[in-house]
Amino acid sequence: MPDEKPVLLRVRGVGRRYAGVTALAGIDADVRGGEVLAIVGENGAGKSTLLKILSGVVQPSDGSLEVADASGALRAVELDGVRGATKAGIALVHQELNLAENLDVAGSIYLGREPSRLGWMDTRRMRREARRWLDLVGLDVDPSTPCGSLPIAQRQLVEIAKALSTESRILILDEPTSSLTHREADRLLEIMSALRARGVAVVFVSHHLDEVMRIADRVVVLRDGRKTGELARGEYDRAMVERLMVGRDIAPSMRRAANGAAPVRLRVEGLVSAHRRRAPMSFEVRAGEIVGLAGLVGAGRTEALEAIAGVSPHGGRVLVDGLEVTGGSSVRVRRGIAIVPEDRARNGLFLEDAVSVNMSLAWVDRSSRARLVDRRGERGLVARMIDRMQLRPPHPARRVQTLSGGNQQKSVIGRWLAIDPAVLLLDEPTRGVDVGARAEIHAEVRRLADAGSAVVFASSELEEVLLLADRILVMHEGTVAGELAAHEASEVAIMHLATGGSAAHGAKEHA
Amino acid sequence: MKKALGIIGIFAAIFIVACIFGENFLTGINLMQLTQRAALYSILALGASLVIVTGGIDLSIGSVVCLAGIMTPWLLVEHEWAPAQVIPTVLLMSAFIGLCHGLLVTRLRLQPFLVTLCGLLLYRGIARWMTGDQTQGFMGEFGEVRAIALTKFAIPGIENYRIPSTVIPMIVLAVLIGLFFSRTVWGRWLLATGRNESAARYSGVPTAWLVTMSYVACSLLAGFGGMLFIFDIGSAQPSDFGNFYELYAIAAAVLGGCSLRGGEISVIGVVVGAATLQVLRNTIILVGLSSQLEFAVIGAVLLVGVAADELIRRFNARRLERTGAAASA
Amino acid sequence: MKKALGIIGIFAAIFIVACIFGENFLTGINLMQLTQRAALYSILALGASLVIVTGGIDLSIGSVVCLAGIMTPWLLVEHEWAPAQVIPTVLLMSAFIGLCHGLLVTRLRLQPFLVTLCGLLLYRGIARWMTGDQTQGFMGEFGEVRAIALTKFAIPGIENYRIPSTVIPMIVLAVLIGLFFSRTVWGRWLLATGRNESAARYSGVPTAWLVTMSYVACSLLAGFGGMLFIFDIGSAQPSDFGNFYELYAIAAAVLGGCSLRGGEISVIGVVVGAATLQVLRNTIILVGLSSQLEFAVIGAVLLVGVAADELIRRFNARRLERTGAAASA
Amino acid sequence: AGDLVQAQKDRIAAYKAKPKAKSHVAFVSNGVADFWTIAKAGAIAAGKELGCDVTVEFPGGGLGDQKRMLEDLLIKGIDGISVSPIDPTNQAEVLAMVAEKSLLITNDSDAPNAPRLCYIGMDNYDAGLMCGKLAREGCKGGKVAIFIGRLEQDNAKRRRQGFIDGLLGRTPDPTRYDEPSKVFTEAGYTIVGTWTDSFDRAKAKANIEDVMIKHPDLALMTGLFEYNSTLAVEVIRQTGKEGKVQLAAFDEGADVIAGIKEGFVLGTVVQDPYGYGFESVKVLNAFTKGDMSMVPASGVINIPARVIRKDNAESFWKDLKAKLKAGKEAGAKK
Ligand SMILES: Nc1ncnc2c1ncn2[C@@H]1O[C@H](COP(=O)(O)OP(=O)(O)OP(=O)(O)O)[C@@H](O)[C@H]1O
Ligand SMILES: Nc1ncnc2c1ncn2[C@@H]1O[C@H](COP(=O)(O)OP(=O)(O)OP(=O)(O)O)[C@@H](O)[C@H]1O
Ligand SMILES: [Mg+2]
Ligand SMILES: [Mg+2]
Repeated sequence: MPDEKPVLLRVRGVGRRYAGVTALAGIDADVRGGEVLAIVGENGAGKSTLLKILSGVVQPSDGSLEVADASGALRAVELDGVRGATKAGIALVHQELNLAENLDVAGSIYLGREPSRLGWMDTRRMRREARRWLDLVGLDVDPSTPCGSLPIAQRQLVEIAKALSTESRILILDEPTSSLTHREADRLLEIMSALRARGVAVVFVSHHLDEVMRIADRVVVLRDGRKTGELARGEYDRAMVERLMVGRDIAPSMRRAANGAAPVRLRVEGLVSAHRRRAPMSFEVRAGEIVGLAGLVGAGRTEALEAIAGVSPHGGRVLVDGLEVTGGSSVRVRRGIAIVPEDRARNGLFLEDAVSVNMSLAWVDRSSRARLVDRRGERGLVARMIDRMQLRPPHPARRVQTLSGGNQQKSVIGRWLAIDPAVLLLDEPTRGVDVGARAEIHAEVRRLADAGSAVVFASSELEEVLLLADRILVMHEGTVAGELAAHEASEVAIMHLATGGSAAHGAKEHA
Repeated sequence: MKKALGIIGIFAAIFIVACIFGENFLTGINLMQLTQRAALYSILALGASLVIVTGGIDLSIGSVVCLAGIMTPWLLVEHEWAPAQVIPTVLLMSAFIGLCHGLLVTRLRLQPFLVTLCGLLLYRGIARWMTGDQTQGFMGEFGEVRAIALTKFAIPGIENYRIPSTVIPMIVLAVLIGLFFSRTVWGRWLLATGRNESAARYSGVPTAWLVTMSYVACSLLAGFGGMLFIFDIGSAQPSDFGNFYELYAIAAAVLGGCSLRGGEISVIGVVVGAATLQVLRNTIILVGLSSQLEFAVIGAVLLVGVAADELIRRFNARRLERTGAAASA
Repeated sequence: MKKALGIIGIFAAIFIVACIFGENFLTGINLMQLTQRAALYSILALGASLVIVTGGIDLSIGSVVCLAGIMTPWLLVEHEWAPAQVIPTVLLMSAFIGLCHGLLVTRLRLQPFLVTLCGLLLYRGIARWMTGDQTQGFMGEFGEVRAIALTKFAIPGIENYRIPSTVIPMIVLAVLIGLFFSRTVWGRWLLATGRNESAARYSGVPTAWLVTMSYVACSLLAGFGGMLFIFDIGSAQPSDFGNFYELYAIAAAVLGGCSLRGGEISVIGVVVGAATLQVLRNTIILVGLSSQLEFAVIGAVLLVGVAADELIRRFNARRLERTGAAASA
Repeated sequence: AGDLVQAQKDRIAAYKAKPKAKSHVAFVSNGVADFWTIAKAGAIAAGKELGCDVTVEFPGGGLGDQKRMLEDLLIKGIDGISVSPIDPTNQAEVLAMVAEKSLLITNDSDAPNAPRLCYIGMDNYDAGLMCGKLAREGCKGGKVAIFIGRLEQDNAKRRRQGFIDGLLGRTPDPTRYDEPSKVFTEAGYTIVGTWTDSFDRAKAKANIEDVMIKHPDLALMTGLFEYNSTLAVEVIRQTGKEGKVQLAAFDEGADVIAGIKEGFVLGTVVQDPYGYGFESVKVLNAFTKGDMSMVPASGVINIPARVIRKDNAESFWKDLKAKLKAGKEAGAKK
């Protein structure tokens, strides 16, 4: 019986206000041991804020928290800072990455809790124990590797390993699967069930409702900072949750047929990126076509996109509309190649600047006369883009840093949609974006393609690749392992190619 | 503008103290001389802020002031060049120095602190070597060239106070730089580069080029400032001319609201910051404090000023959060 | 260690040049004096690197050197305190200065550059005011106290060269700081804080406390260094003693592989960096270059050195990449 | 100290038996200035005339730098050093070290308690006195301001005190000391203060401007370092106060001489740096030949200061330019 499960953490009337916004108001919830609690809601609904309050990173403006002590009795606490939360047995994986890149993997996992005697660190033991947690999350890197050299998905796994290694009673995960591929995400869900079986309370946020469906014992739905529903397993279905989240039904996004006779806009010939890739890759994308890059973590999708965009050096040729482009990103952007990077905090956003500055950066160049910014036009554009991207809250003067993760992503995409680039490269375009907004972003990308642009996107979600792409390139070990048309593609076929199977075989098996 | 409020408050406070306690502070000639000094230092501070906005730093400003300042009379008097040759030569040399800094920083990716620290040593060394440590001066001649910095324009109806000519380049520069950042694409790009270099690069901003140009502009202004300084002072010695001016320039920029992390600037703030330092020095003498205490007083006043500014800012933010909540509740 | 390779290469190059072209460079007494100077500057540079590793900067080092150095004879000679009272007082005062810096930086969140720039002005001003701009010296007395910095230990079997006593605190400090960063939890935390403050904070690291302690340690070492300097020199003038030492200290740290963005340190590099600057100055005189050229030569040599280091590094990286590619093909 | 002096004398006696064929002597200043460049010309001219090697060093960074340079010179192996000690009372060790390893004489500012064999120069107190008397002749009373680079140096203190005593017509007494911060009136003159600038010229000029603002009725100024006087002339010209504020100058700045010729500067007291350099090398070279006859019993070789007024300004200036030119050529050759 669910009621028998002990309450480890109780939230009573919790709210949080920032200057001018109420991020969260009047939330009541119980977190029980041996249960997985999912928190869902649109971008900006207040999920991260709630999780941060639960883990002591943010102090609530009102309301209270109660934590169970050793005997199981609930006691009101003020979690001021992470130390307090750790002492209360609570661990958090943040939505945005938070690793000190100069430390090694083991050092990052044990940062703040290094095995030591009188301050003297036992590095050997630390590395040994780190190995255990890395194996658990399925990350096959040496614990002495510096974090700075890991790609983003592996860093995310390091963060998860770090949270697991605290062996807390309450484990809180904010969109842990957003940068993972299927395989790792599955593994994480398995770990979560194992923890549940051991009586740990797991709280997690995800925009993938299928994950929620699979594992959650209870779901708390937030909308505009308020709780709009709490449902136990068996009481809900997907449509119901979506309705509670958005307040309406979401239209499923639709496949579209591309024009196979359109001229080639982007051609890539013999591309080898500078980081010791083995085989060169070549492909072309026609006007109006949306090409998806699929592959496992580390397959080289990010490297390929960054090479095409000119942000990292490469060999081989890149042609737009039949003319070769060379040089750095500034030249290529002027020739119409735009990239939405994978790591938005590091490579995409100007966090301390306003939404308007972030959104109009590319546009001001395109529309300038004699290099002067058209300020009236800029204001109009920003208003239009905020509306088109459904940014919430819709204030152009707000610092991007204070936006929720999904809304940050929308402002990066908006920057490029504002100038209709000839070639749009998207690396994980909907990471952290809610279901509703995802459909809107997909629609915008399709609109762009319909207007004649070539779109290439990389995504670790096969679902998204299958949904959005007209054609799928599967990458393995740095090059294209095979190509699938949208109608002949399936998850099985893609995985087959991604793990090194031959193209012919994959296609046949599918057929 | 908002970023400049803090330093404007500090400036106002010092000004009021100077009016009350300083003998003859509010006389035309004193204000005239103060305007002159503020204008000269502002030019350096504006240059410094251009580099600071990229997240870099230029420690060589004082030495470029020295080299440019020393070269001007050296070429005019010792080498008997014509003024029309000397001024472009000195400015070109300054710009070239900036170009070297910029290329070393952007192409070789050396740390700006290190590059410009070497510059600090190098250019002063060159100036000393070139002149054999001799004081360089105009020997009472070249009045018409020195008029660039020494002319004073009368304002009809106002006696005693006349506007020093150095105010003109200062205002022109301040307005240009202000417009550059608020109105031009390059200004936008430079701010973006300072905030997040990598994101700017991903967005197609030619970051290396822009940063290089900032260093060029900074050194160019330092060279120009050095020329005006020597026109004003009349003679200078290579071993000490311009010493520490980089710190005054950077301090003015930072006081004026530039963050050393880059991406922020307030032109008004920078100019007021430079003026504040000069008024403070003047006040110390007019109030009659011993010149031994000058440093201590400047340090203490600035520290108290910025700390108070920060506390007021916080207090306001907290009030806003509380009232903001009330409004939305 | 790897980060220190560049500066070790530069050091070796200068050393070889000095051996070949410098008159009497390789004599015991010259090496002894060089050891002394290198040890003194290393102590300051180690302090500077502790703050740099947090991503901050301390511009007040030179002024703290001045204040601590001036106070020592002032208290001993003018106020006739006992040495056993003076030394702890001066060190406590230095630590207190660092504490103020640390609190202003971490609690009020003021920019380190600004805080310590005010410090630079303030402490020298205090020293000048306290002493009325009079040179402070030991008047030929206090030999037993000054022995702390002036004793030289003979090495059995080696003539001419004896080890200066200042080497002892320098080595002890270097070893302690080295162990601190490689072996202790706090060192680890400090590194993490320097690179990504919020990541460290989210991991429960007491970042504010650690950063504050870094400033305390830096000023404490500056004060300690200032005391050793005055023991060595015998007297000093408040208006110029310690001038620019912060730049030498920071330059040594940065040359030695510290990044001003924080999170990186190499203790060996810092010590070699400090030694390099001193050997260079010595070489310039022994080679017979005019002292006017000193600055220019130091600036040029360092610039060429770091640029060459960077180019070699890149060349190696590219070769590695190419051979790596070959191996995997 | 006595022992070290005796030891040096013994070494000179030994040179008598075996004179050094080509000696190597050094001249070390107390800072960087035009004054020293002229001295360098003198030293190098003497070296050429006498056939000995001369090294000239200008420490730019104060005491520490001077110490370092002396140390380095001794390591280089030098026969004799003429030094202008920045702070003789506190530099006893380093001077003793020079005396121990080489032959020590002082120039410009003396170190009577150090083991120096002789002093070459003038008395700064006497020079100050001359300047004060010059001022007293040209200005019969009123407010007086003193500008000086810094007061830390012994020569600066003595020069200032000499000026005050001369101006006020006191009986000369070099041990007297008036607090720089004290404002006092005596014999019809009010000394309103002494301002320093640590060699920052922009600051020095600002000082003069500010003081003239503070005291619009200032009657007399003096700039006791070369650039203080030069800048005072500059400020007087710029503010159009020629003749309204009197200036008693020090040293031979070009603008100062021009001002004297024009008539609004009372005059200037000049030293003979060329002589300091020349005599230093000459004496040291003689030592290495075993000859001590040039040193008088008092141990002071006096090279007196001179007062330049309107009548002798022109001839003085011509002579100086010739020496400067020689100095520059010597510098270029080095
Ligand atoms: N520091 C801050 N200052 C001002 N507003 C903030 C701040 N942090 C968050 N907010 C606001 O609080 C609201 C809730 O944000 P939160 O990050 O909790 O959303 P979320 O549900 O996690 O969204 P997402 O799915 O996009 O991650 C948003 O409107 C956001 O703009
Ligand atoms: N700067 C670099 N230096 C060295 N190796 C790199 C660098 N960048 C990427 N790599 C390596 O290249 C491989 C491909 O990385 P990439 O990020 O392109 O993969 P991906 O397919 O985009 O996977 P992900 O799902 O992690 O985004 C990884 O193994 C990574 O370690
Ligand atoms: Mg979130
Ligand atoms: Mg990727």
